[in-house]
Amino acid sequence: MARISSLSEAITDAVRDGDTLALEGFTHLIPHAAGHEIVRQGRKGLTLIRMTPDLIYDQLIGMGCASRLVFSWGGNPGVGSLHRLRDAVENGWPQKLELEEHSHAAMANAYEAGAAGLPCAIFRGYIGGDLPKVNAKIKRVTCPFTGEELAAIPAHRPDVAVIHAQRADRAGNVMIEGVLGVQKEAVLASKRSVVTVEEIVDELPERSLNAVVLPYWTIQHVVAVPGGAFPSYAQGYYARNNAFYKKWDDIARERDTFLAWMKANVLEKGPEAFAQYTRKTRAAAD
Amino acid sequence: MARISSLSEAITDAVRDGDTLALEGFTHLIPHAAGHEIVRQGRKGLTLIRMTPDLIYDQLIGMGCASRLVFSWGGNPGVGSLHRLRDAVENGWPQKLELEEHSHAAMANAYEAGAAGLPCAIFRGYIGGDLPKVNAKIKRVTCPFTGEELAAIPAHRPDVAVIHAQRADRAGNVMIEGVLGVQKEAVLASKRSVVTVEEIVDELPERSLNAVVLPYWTIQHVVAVPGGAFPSYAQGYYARNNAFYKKWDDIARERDTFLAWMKANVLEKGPEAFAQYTRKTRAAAD
Amino acid sequence: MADYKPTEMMTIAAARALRNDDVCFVGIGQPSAACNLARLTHAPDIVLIYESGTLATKPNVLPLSIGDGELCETALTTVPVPEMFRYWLQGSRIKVGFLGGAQIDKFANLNTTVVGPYDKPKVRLPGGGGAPEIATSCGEIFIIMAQGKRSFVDRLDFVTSIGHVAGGDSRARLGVKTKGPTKLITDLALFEPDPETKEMTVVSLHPGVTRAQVQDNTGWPVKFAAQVAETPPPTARELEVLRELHARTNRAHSEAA
Amino acid sequence: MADYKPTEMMTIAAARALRNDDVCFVGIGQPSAACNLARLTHAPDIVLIYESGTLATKPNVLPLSIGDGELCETALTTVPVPEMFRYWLQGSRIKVGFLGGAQIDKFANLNTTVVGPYDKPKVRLPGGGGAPEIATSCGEIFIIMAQGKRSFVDRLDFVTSIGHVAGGDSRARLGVKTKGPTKLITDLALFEPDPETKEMTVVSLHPGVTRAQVQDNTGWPVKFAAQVAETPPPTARELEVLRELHARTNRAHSEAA
Repeated sequence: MARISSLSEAITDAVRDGDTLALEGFTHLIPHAAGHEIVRQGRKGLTLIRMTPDLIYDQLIGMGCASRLVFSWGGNPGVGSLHRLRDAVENGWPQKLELEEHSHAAMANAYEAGAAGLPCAIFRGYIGGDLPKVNAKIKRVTCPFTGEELAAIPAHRPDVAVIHAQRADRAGNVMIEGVLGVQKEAVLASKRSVVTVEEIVDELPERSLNAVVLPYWTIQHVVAVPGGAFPSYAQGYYARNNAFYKKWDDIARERDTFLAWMKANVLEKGPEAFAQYTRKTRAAAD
Repeated sequence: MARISSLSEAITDAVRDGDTLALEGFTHLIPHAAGHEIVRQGRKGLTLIRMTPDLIYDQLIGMGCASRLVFSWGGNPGVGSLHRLRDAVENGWPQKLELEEHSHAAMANAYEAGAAGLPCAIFRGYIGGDLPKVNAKIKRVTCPFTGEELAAIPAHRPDVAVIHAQRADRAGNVMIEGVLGVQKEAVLASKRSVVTVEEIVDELPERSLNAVVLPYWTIQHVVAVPGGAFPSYAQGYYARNNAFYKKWDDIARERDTFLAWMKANVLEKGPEAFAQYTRKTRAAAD
Repeated sequence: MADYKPTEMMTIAAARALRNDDVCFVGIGQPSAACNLARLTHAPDIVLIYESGTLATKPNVLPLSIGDGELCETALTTVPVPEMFRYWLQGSRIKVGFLGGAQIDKFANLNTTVVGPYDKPKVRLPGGGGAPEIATSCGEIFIIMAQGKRSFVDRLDFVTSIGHVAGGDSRARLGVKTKGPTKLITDLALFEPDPETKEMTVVSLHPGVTRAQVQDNTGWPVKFAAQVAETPPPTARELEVLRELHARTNRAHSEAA
Repeated sequence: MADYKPTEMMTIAAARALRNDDVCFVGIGQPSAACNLARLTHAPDIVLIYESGTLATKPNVLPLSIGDGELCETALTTVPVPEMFRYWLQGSRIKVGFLGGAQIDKFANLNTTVVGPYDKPKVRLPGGGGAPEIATSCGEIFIIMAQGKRSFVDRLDFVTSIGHVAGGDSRARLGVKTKGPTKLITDLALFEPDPETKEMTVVSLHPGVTRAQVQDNTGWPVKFAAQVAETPPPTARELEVLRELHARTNRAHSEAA
């Protein structure tokens, strides 16, 4: 049952040291403000799951919150490497990071299976490459009708999913539009969830009979954090700040510039710092 | 690649004697006009797949088009039996009808797996009941991670899917709204497809960034048949004619009243007879 | 006390069993009437889900079919049917599922498939639909059925969906973790499973109904609980809301064919 | 002849390989530039799909990421990512997939995972992303990569996604029914697989490029086709459209941080 919470309350209640955590968002709607709160609260030993770990995971890894990463593509899209991720993997700074590496298809299927309450997913994949040699969780299942060998992977069942969305109503029903990623699946697959939103409204807009909605009884915490996806974006509110993504390459390249940025922009700030980034821009907003 | 066709051309081209055919529609958007055309063209030996065979399958079975039915619930919803289906199963009239019987979960998963290009679907189901004793296509697969035994069924891969939708644009992109059923999956799982629509428009309405759309390159034939779902309904155009569903119970109960109705309303009519049923009624229409 | 029919008592007793925070998978007919009656009386926040994909729907009239437009128009949203069965039902997001059938046995196993042998049926029934997985995936199951010796039988012709299987721990031994049928609401009585044997046992008789009447309409020797209560009769309010609902529904469904 | 850069020739050669009725799975960077150049020139009806779920998108500027809002706003519709990988990619609805990588071998197998040993990497690369299944599920694969001895290697450090495996029928023997890499477009030349051995073979040299230059930038002894063509140089129109596209893109991506 959804509760309207403050970000600090929500993270305190939902995210615990050692948890398996999915902060999802496929370019769009990445929960940056929630990630910053996790850093501020100093969580340790997290297993981070995500198809496309990007800046917010670079930050969590660089601040020493994570000991394990389950992922399929870890880079700064269109820019290059995630320097903090690389530093952890290549040099063990600030601590060692164990990797569990998949393909996108595997990750998407693992979330889907988790949402569907299944123990595993099957799909046609991982044929011929080396990933199955370095990831023991990739197995094979034989189709009992055709004899075809399919890839099998365990379903994702995170302890907590954290996502950002455009809106919730006061009951806590959350509506998502645009690039949907695997957020709905991540929430349905998880034991607990925190959803930050651009705004909480009296009534969700009547956009479509088939709108993507997470009902209140599938969510634990709903938090209004306007601008909370920056530098990612919220369709209908603000665009992706591609310039910041490019700038991150410089900030994160060295440990000291990274730490200075985190101190000034995360440790010494609160979620209200994100409000400056939001402004309704387009039709999707209504 | 979608072609804008007449109904007669579309059925002639897409549906052949002996085909495995899915006319889908979950209460909503049932392709009655297309079914009538199949009767008029006198197709024989069809295997009919459908979760909820209702009036249109009662008609195809009663007219001797079908030799096999793959289904999960065969009745007149809220009214009672399908008398032509029962007559075929219980008395072999007008011919024997072989049954392959599933649960809804199995059928929905089989379409989903077909759309996903998989040879089979796995799900948690068919536990303890008698259906696996009478359907050899229900098997078991063991999860390689947990050891749980899951149900496995072959994917549906029909020769042809026939569905009805609200609108297409002139390129043949089809948009569906409301109760979606398994229509998108049925089309994607099939080798060929015919989509009848209420109207063909210059541009699909901009309702949602995540509207349910079947792109033109996934469809063979698009046919404008206003009213073509009657007595089923088209959200935004006309409501379900529940009174006709009740009336069907009387029409179909006896062979002669059934045959008389089919002669007067199907064999001696064309798709244009459906136009009287359409009228935009609600906001969903634009 | 108001005058009422046994089926009205049945619907009202079923409605009362529902709680305001329940999430229900609703079937057409009696379950739909009971769930909407609950929603219109003591459980305004109850979440109703129909297998056509309509989540948290609030129909003004009862649907004739599982996918009437009314359900979609009043829903929070409508999802595709494969998603309904995967994320919502199999995903264990439904607390209460409703079932009925043509035949039931004392362990609340149900037959909605055939009367007579499967290959040579005396009566071919519609089939299982969602029942086989509703029976095992919902947190618990409520069954609504009018009693009679042809439907309350000693031995099912076909097991479409399981209840407590052969009783005792036989359901759990199949690996099923959900509770199964916790209530069987009939036009005569309310049954609940015996905690040990899991046999469906009368815990409450509807007003004016005798034990003999229940036994006469049941094809096995009926077990009665140590304490058998009397079901409180329908209140005026319950009857009024239910009858208005049916009247609205009948008007809506007989509009010009 | 207009003055142009080798990477422009590479993008333009890739764009030319696309047909008006193709359905393409587009990656960020060079593939995105090539696909949109094709769409803006000779292939206006080409269907572009990005793995973020955007179907038939027509971006006005190139996306920096795979899920920029621009892609969604100009798409026919946007589907969830699990659907993208299940119904669209695995469902064999994509004709042409684009790949690139940090390393390629002569059978067009690709490495985007690590340089050095997996457990003790010299350089940890971003990883496979969609590549392992794009490589096997798309009808055919086009690879775009600038040549160099560090990237065109005799032996991959890690096989992230397969091309023609060990050549010959080794790909088909894995049960893969799709064609695999049919074109490798570099800044120097165009390679296609030898019909028998499946080794990537130079079929066309870009204007002014010599065989020696290709060999100097390749870590294995390069095979040249019996007939090696010269790639037609970029037309004025191709260059103009490509440069306008990049200029629009750069303006859009440098808006205030």
